[in-house]
Amino acid sequence: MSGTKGLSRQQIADRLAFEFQDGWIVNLGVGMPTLCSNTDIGDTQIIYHSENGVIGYGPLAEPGKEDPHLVNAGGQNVTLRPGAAIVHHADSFAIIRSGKIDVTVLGAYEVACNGDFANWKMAGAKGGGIGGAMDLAACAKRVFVIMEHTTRSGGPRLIARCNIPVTARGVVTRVATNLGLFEPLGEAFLMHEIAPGITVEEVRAQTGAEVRVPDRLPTFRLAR
Amino acid sequence: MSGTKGLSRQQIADRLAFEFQDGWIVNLGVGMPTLCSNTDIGDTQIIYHSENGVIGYGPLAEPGKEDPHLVNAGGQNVTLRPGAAIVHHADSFAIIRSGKIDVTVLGAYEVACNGDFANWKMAGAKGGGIGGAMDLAACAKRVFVIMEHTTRSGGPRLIARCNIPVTARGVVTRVATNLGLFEPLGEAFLMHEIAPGITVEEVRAQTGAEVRVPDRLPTFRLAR
Amino acid sequence: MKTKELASFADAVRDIPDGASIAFAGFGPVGVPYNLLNALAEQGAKNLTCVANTTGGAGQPRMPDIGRLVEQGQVRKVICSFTAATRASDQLPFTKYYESGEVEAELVPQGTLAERLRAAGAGIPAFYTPAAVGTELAEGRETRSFGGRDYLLEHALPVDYAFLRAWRADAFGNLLFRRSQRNFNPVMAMAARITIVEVEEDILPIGGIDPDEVHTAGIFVHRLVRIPPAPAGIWQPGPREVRR
Amino acid sequence: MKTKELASFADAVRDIPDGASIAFAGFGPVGVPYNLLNALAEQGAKNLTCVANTTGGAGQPRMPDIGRLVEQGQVRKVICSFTAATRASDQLPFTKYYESGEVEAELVPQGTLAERLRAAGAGIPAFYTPAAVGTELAEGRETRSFGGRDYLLEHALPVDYAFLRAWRADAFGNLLFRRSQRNFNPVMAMAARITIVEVEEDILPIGGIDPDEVHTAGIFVHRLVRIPPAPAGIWQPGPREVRR
Repeated sequence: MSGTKGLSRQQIADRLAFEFQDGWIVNLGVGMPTLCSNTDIGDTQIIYHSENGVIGYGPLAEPGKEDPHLVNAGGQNVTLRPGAAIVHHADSFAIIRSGKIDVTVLGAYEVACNGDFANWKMAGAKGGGIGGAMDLAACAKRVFVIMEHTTRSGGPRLIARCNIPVTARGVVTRVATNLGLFEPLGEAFLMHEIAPGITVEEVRAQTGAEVRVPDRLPTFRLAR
Repeated sequence: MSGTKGLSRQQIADRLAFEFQDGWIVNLGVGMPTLCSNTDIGDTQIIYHSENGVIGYGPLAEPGKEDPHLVNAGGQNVTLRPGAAIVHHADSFAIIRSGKIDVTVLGAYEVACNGDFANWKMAGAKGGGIGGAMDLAACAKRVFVIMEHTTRSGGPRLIARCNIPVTARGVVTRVATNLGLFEPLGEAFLMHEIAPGITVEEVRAQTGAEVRVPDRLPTFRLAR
Repeated sequence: MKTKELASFADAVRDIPDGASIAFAGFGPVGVPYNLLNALAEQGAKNLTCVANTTGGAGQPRMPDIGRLVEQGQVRKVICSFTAATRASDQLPFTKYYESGEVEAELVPQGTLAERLRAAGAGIPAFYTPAAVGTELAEGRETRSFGGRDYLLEHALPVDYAFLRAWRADAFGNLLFRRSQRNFNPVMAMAARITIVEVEEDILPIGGIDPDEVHTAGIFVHRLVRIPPAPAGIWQPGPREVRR
Repeated sequence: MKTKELASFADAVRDIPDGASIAFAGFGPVGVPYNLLNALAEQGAKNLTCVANTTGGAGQPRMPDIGRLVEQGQVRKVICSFTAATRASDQLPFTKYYESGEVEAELVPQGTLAERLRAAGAGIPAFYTPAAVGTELAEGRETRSFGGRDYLLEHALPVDYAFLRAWRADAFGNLLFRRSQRNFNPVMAMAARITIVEVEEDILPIGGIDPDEVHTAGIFVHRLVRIPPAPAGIWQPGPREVRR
């Protein structure tokens, strides 16, 4: 995000991580979502779950200290926290499907104001990459999305209805972008917070759905 | 069986155990079937599976050497053979349902010549004891039944159609009783072997379905 | 992480309300949470739905089990693979209450019972199984053919509480079971909203169990109580106590 | 018991016929049976159906994976949770064969893939799952409501062979996996008629693994091959080899 107005990728991730509550089981998708585990959330204890059966992983391994038998969902060599446990893939998704994940943070190509989102298949593509996203999106207690507000060509990613095949319908409750923090309301997005130096008009111009703004619009929270 | 003509309980069990082939996974029901694991079958290696998740158990523990954490399906303190493994109940029945049990030997109240059998509920009872019998009967590659040929009052247990609620339909391939070794053929039982000192007429008199007899009827096999 | 260890069995079961559904682990005497059962009998919650392999034993001396809860009038319904003894000559405490209609029962094949619990813990609302097809248990229920064979539709069996007995635990609730003690314990922990465990050995510090060796992960476990030595603690009946 | 250890990967895959279905374990580079994949590429069986999390990597140097089997014309169909790379900029070897129609693909959510394999190994012909409801993957398929929520019917996915990679094994085939190496290995072993395992450490005598610690029981395992040191053996790519 360097060179653009608004927020850094880490700041966007931080904002969602500030929502994590003590004792939550959190599943982070590949890419920007993994930045959430870098956020300083003080004494709040989070149990990070990875779809490949790792319960309770910690920070990335230091260079030279990687265990090649241990990766997270993104293939990164992570560490284990005390109390960690390993399960096989079917048991890992048993945890996901039975609703034990308090929040999953996922990347997306598009989010619609009705809570639908799309992150597995590009327009016109024959193949796709679902991974664990459909299971997570359908079953986690909360689905947060982290993404750039617009495409590389400047088109909106927050829109009225998804144009490409969806991952799940009506599940997204928070979207953090470089322009602000949003909640899909059904027929519009509610903007909860706005990035520093950004105007509501700029947000609306870059959003493909109605953006509602509360009477008092706080600035995007950058620290706990 | 002392005092009656025919075979001892151990001899009946032995006859079915002689059918076990090297490498088979065998599940023995509670009661008379457990006697099959006493049979001398030489070098034949059997993997005994117990529904409570024990794979590869061995003989009963010697008195004073029991491990109170280890029982077979009948609640007896058994031992483990080298190579044993423990799984939980759902995985234990995954093994059963997926057809990995080569043979289950079960007791029964009634067996019909169409291969149906009944072993979980008495006539007129409100409750019953199914345990793992329905899963085993429906899914094992072979179902052998071991039982006394008649009820205590002398009524037949090998009959044309079951009178009491069945455990599974059309699954029994061998029945060993104190009078002989039988195969349900559909409309009749085929007698493969007859107990020493018993006549075909005696068998027919105590059987509630047609009993077919081959031209040459061997005596019940008592050793490998 | 905070420890999940509580000081007493009474503390562990205090909040269980009338009408709760509870799964009790154990097969034979092994892995049965006798101490938690005893605490529940003392606590007195009523109108319970009890899920277990059996309704308890016929032997003497009587152990605390579902039969005892039934005798105390705490039970509305049982879901079990045995609602009668395996020997016709044994009379279970449960039987007369069932026959009189004071307690309901749902009789389930043992593998189906284990799989329904596992399904609840795996977010699977229903599945098909070959067990019980063609029997009295299938009457009036949905069967369906796959690949030319008939199967019965079965539903997930979620419960409010699971009572477990483990060999070892760390303070986060990671559990180890010993030998056939494992039985229903892991799937009941998966199926329950709240899992309460009686533990045979001293509870280890968090991380005291290698992550590769954990049988039930601590995220499934909510309360732990260490079983005190007898006579305060109830140990399983057996030929002798083998503990290490 | 006879040992299941074989002398070479070639011996372990020699009988695999054209048209076989094979499940390949692994998630990322961890737990992928690279040596067995390599032997299969050399063996040359064609018209294969390949089940795995992904079709392989886009990186260089190329590891033996499904992408390589596809390039060699050995594959008819893949069943995977990725049929395209996670980054739009990566081009998988598989992609052009899929887009041209030379190879078929069935795209399955990862949890559904794991559960379909587990179902095959559990004698469950079909089950319901909430994943993919309302998506393109559910179009034209059976959905059903339980408790007011919609679920999709999914079928078991049995395979002829499973290729696994384990950390330790005893000669009967009891397996231990290390850390996230476990991934799909246990459920693929359950789903297969014949399970073949490459093993990272010397194969232990029968009984060399405590029965309580076994991850995959030997009854699911048919052939074992010890991975020789590099360069004869293929070790997983990683920052460095940590072995003990």
